[in-house]
Amino acid sequence: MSNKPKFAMYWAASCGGCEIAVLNIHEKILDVDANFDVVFWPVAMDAKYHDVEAMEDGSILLTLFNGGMRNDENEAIARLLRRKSKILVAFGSCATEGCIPGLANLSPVEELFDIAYHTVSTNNPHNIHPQTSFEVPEGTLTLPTMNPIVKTLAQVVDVDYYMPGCPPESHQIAAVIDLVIQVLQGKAQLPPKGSYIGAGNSTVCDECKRDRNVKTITAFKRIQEVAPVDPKLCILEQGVPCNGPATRSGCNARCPTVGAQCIGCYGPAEGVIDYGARLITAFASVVDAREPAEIEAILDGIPDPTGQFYRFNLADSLLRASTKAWKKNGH
Amino acid sequence: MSEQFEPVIVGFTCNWCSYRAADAAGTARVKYAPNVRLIRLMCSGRLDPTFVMKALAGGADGVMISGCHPGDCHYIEQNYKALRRFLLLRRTLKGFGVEPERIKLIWASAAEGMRLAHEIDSFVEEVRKLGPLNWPTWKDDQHKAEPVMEVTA
Amino acid sequence: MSAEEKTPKEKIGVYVCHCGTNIAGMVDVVGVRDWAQEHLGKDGVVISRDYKFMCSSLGQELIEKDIKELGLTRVVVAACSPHLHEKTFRTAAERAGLNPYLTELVSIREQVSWVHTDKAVATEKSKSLVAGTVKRIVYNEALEKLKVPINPNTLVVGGGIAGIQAALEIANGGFHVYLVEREPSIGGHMAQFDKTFPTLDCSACILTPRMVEAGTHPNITLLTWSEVMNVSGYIGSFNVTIKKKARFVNEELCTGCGICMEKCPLKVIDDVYEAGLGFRKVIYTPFAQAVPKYPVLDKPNCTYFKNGKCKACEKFCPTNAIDFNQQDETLNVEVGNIILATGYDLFDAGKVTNYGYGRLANVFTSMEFERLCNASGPTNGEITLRDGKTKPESVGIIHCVGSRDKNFNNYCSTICCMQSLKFAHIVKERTGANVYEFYIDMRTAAKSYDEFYQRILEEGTLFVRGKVAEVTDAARNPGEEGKLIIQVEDTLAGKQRRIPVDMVVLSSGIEPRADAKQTGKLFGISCSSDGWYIERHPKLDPVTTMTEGILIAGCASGPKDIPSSVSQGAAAAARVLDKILQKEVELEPIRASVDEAKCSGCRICNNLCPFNAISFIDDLAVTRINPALCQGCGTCVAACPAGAINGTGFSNEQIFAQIDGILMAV
Amino acid sequence: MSEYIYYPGCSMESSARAYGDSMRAICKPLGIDLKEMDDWNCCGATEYLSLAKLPAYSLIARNLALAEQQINGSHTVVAPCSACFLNLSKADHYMLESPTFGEQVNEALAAGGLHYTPGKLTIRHLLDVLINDVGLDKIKEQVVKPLAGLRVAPYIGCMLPRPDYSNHYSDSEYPTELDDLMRALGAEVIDFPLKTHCCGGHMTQISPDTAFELIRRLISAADQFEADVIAVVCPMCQMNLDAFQGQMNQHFHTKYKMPILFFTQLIGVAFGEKPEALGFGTELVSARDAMQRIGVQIPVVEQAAAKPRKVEGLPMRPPRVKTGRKPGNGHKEASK
Repeated sequence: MSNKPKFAMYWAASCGGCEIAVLNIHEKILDVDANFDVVFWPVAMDAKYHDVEAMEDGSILLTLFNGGMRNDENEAIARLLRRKSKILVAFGSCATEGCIPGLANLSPVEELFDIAYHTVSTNNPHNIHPQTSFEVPEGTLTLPTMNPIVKTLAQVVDVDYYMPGCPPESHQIAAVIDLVIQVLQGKAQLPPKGSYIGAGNSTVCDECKRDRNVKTITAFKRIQEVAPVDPKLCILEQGVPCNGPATRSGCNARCPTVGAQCIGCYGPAEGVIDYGARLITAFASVVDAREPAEIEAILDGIPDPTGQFYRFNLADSLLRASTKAWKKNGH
Repeated sequence: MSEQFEPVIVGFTCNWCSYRAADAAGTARVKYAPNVRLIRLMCSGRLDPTFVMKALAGGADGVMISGCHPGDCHYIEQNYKALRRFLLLRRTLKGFGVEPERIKLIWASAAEGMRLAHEIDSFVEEVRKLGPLNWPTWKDDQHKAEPVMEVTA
Repeated sequence: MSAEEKTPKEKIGVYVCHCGTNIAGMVDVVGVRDWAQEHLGKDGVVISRDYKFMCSSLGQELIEKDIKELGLTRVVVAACSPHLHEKTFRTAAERAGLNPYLTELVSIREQVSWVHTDKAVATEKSKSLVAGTVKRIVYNEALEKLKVPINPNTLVVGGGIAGIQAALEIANGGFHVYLVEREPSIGGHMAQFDKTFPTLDCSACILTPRMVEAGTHPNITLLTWSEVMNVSGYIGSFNVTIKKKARFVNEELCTGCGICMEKCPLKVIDDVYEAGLGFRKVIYTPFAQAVPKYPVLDKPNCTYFKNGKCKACEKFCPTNAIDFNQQDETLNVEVGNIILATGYDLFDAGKVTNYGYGRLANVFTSMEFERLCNASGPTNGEITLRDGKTKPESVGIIHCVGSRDKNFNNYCSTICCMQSLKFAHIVKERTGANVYEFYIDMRTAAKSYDEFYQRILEEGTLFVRGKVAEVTDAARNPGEEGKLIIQVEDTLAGKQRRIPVDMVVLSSGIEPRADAKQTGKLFGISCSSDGWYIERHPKLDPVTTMTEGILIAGCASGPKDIPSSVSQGAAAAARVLDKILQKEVELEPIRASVDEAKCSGCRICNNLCPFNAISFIDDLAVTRINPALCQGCGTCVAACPAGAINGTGFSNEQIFAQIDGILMAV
Repeated sequence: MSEYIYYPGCSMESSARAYGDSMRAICKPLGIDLKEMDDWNCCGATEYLSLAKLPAYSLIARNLALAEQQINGSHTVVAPCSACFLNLSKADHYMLESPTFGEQVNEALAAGGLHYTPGKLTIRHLLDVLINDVGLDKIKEQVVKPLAGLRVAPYIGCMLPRPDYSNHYSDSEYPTELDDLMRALGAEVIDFPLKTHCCGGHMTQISPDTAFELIRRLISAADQFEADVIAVVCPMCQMNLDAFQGQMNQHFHTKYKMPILFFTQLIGVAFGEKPEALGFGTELVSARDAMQRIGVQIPVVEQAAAKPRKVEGLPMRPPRVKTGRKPGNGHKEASK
């Protein structure tokens, strides 16, 4: 067995996009192979949990962990990998802030199941409803138990670094891999624990090339209602709620550059406690009205504020879940 | 303490009107419900929605925000900005299932100690009606798995 | 919940004040002290004491001693409102070598003991308030006051008596003043009056010398027929744009001989100086003693400007001073302080329809009456009815017109009682007519004012206590025909009266200037709900405003008589002189600042600052805040989506910690 | 045609028929379409509002409830009588102002299966509609016979401009709407100082002397100002000033003959409607001479011949003619 440092990657509650993003670094992946001994990576290779159990604690140098904590299996593996890894990276939006799966925190678990298995649009002739344990002649089959709410990796285990993005930009991944390799070769220093890697400290506007003026907005519109979108002018100034001002930089303002509003997948900027709150004040600040009625009328242009402001960050926000979700789940 | 539910309310006041209104209420010995604990800001415009969320997440049953009357702001017009934020914040919190009645914006001038006291009383009653919010403190965060420790079941 | 269980980084002292029984009566002071000692140790509380009167010199020494001996780095005093004693304790801590901004006051008197009734609950609330501040103060930073240089020039807006006084005081102090007046001459309302109460000396006689002095003073640049268009900058260095309206008279050439006025063929009603009761020429000085002496040509009414011919004034002007091509000019001046003495407007008596002003010819406003009995007025001081000849045989003077009236202004206009008494005297003296005064309450509270009242009583003026219901020309009883009947409830006799008179004088109240709000916005100060400018403190700081470097004097901040207006003018001037002599001024360090590394230049905050402290640096694509302009409201701090703006004194960390504290289980 | 819900009140078809007729006559040309409310009841007049608030206002609110059911093009209820107008708007105002009171009233209404949503309707007086909806210009257009030479004292009374919840009038103490309207008709409008003074209201019933004094003030003031007629906007004002003018004269030994006309009657005349169609001649103090002055002839309406007074008490014979008795000498003889 080689003495190359060991590398692991795991997906908890996630879509697999992060893995694709990693593969998107093209030939750089070879450097990974050259410098690391990939010991565990369910998507890419076959490995069993007990193999990992068997490893010596802290024997894995680098683990990129993507996906949020949706069920007890996710948590178990998170704890396991935490034990086995020296450097545990919350990789991608799901692991850092809950991401889209986190939006489930607005509804109780039962409701989620009902939507998934028992809505008119669901084809479920035998009316199957998943059970956590199920008796068959061969014995008992078990399924992981859903957590009442989705948690971020850091809410369950101690995390060394965070790498935001849904998914993280491939050039950023490549850069991080380079960095780690350089550290291995003693050419570079690791950033302080807990810092965000593969991203900037400012916000998307910092990288956005669009022209900006003093902002006063009289109506919020959906992007499709603005036609044509001015290719030069700040998207928010065109009335489209663009999350760029509050979203961490690092993506080279991908969406705004191609004329779509930023939806905030890189999460809050450095030091921000609640991402949504930043957007609330930001958008409210540019509303150009004084009379409550007028203001309300303008705000009607944002039909789903909670979704707009917490699309990616809900699980990591101060409130984390709706009363509906946690009251039902006996908190 | 009485049997009935005593809501805990965090209040944010501006330094110039509403905090002085509280002073005025005190000087005039106006009695009002003790459920509100005030935090002084320079202006209601300083109110960051994060404060409100932190208060609610931290166990407050309601949040009161108060500033100078529109048009009387010591900083000329900043209370209008507070108003806008307040309205958008309330909409957002609705999505979290927080009843809009739990957050209240009150205008009170430095002279309106009586009014402030009265508003506080009525707000306390409103929140009392709604019952406790006691947002969970997510105990599960507390026992985080430290690296190289703790066995998983 | 905050997770810093490690050894606290600050040494905090907590001091709980009894305030005699003010606090101790309703709060278990000792309980609070012990609780803080016990439960806030992990936050850094090393000592917790209680004392009868913390604000006493002994109480203060207690704190100073602890700072020195225990090396306290933070001080929390639970006592009265910070608005009362924050300064006291901060200076005490400073004496002991601790930065003043590391001391905080918790209000457990105004906000607890005085307003609650259950001792247990009150004590509990006090504890949580203390906890909040203790957790907060850990994040307080040592702050230094900002220092900005003071430009020795001063701008005085408004050339009424208050403005003139202020200008003269500063000018005599040896510093330059720009005195801006909207009208063609300085003098203000006082120049319109005939006599002044209670001394009855002629208004013009005492005012004119002052006007002349102001007009000729080497340190005063007089800018009449001018208005302030824009103000930028901050205390110490304001930049003011002033519009000098075209006079169509060349001030260099004009000698003020007045021939132009003589020759001008057109007369128009003078709504300003003569209060609509008299006429003036189209080229005019409002009154004979006007300062400056140069006339003003009233363009909209001028025959030449209307239909291209006339030019009489030009023809006869011995020095060719008339210049029909003159344009408005704008000039910029740099000043360090600004005094607003913008005065008042007279309440429009026509609004009180049941008094019939504007409908019934012989109902006059107080200002009309001033002109009526003024020797330089339309009737040369003859008191007559509207017809200009008939002497009234009976005159009714109605007080509180538009004042102390829910339908109009709630406040008392202060001067009307004395003014009405003055009118009564003048009428008696000049016409021997019967005079009735209709009053709600007599308010003659100033030096030798009440003596004047006594005197008028002795002169045989009849006083009816009661608010007049209506003034009507509808005769009801014999003897009322052709008279004005004053219907009033005589609240002393407890009966309705109808008193027929020939002339009614409405003692109109006084109101904020119609454009007071805009002016306020221009200078960055605010108006109270009834429209007067708000003083920094109504009792202890009546001539300064919440905006550093902007002062107010005279009726701009509320109704005043001449003596108080004059003293306010002088007081404002003294404040300015003191600033000028200090050469630089200290500003509260409660300020916002941008972390330019974090700022993404989104410009969300750019429209938020009413003090124009926020500017966008295009080439760096970042926003910057001018600390001297910033007033510290924190609106931009709360607004920044990147969390790139920090507000000293009220940082997020401080507030978050305070929230944790007050929500801490007690 | 702008539609309104029309609340006639008790007088329009009876004591103030002249008002009703003239109103209908002018509504058409002005494009006002009044839809009378079904099953309306008394507005409560004035007195007993002060005796029992709840029943009084429930009675009034019943009309509002009905109107709400019958809402048509507009949500506006028009009352031509000032008292009706004030009572209806009061009811609406108090129900709105104090929800608890509103609930109580609705509780009462519920007994009759009715309900009124405070604030749902706007209650207005005919004058207000003419001034603010139709507008003076439109009225001017309709004038074919200007009232030139007729000196009119515009008298608006106390209930219309006070408290004026919805600020429809230029001023509560001295509203000039009626003046402007009359001026628009070409009349010579006197600046009537008592335009909002009391007409005596129900004092005529309770304390006639008081009422007479109040009536006298108005009439004599109008007379001083040499008015030909007083124009009124309220049936009660008209009733008091017209019907009691005679008694007032007796009371004070005066001889006033001041015609009291509804403003709608004068509008009608200016619009060229026939006087008889406008209820002229029904007034007790005849306006004939006054109208003659501007060449408007008011046909003499046939006064029903006065019935002989019914004799009271016992019948009595007319006295017999006395015939003097001649002295006879029979006595002498008899004395023999």
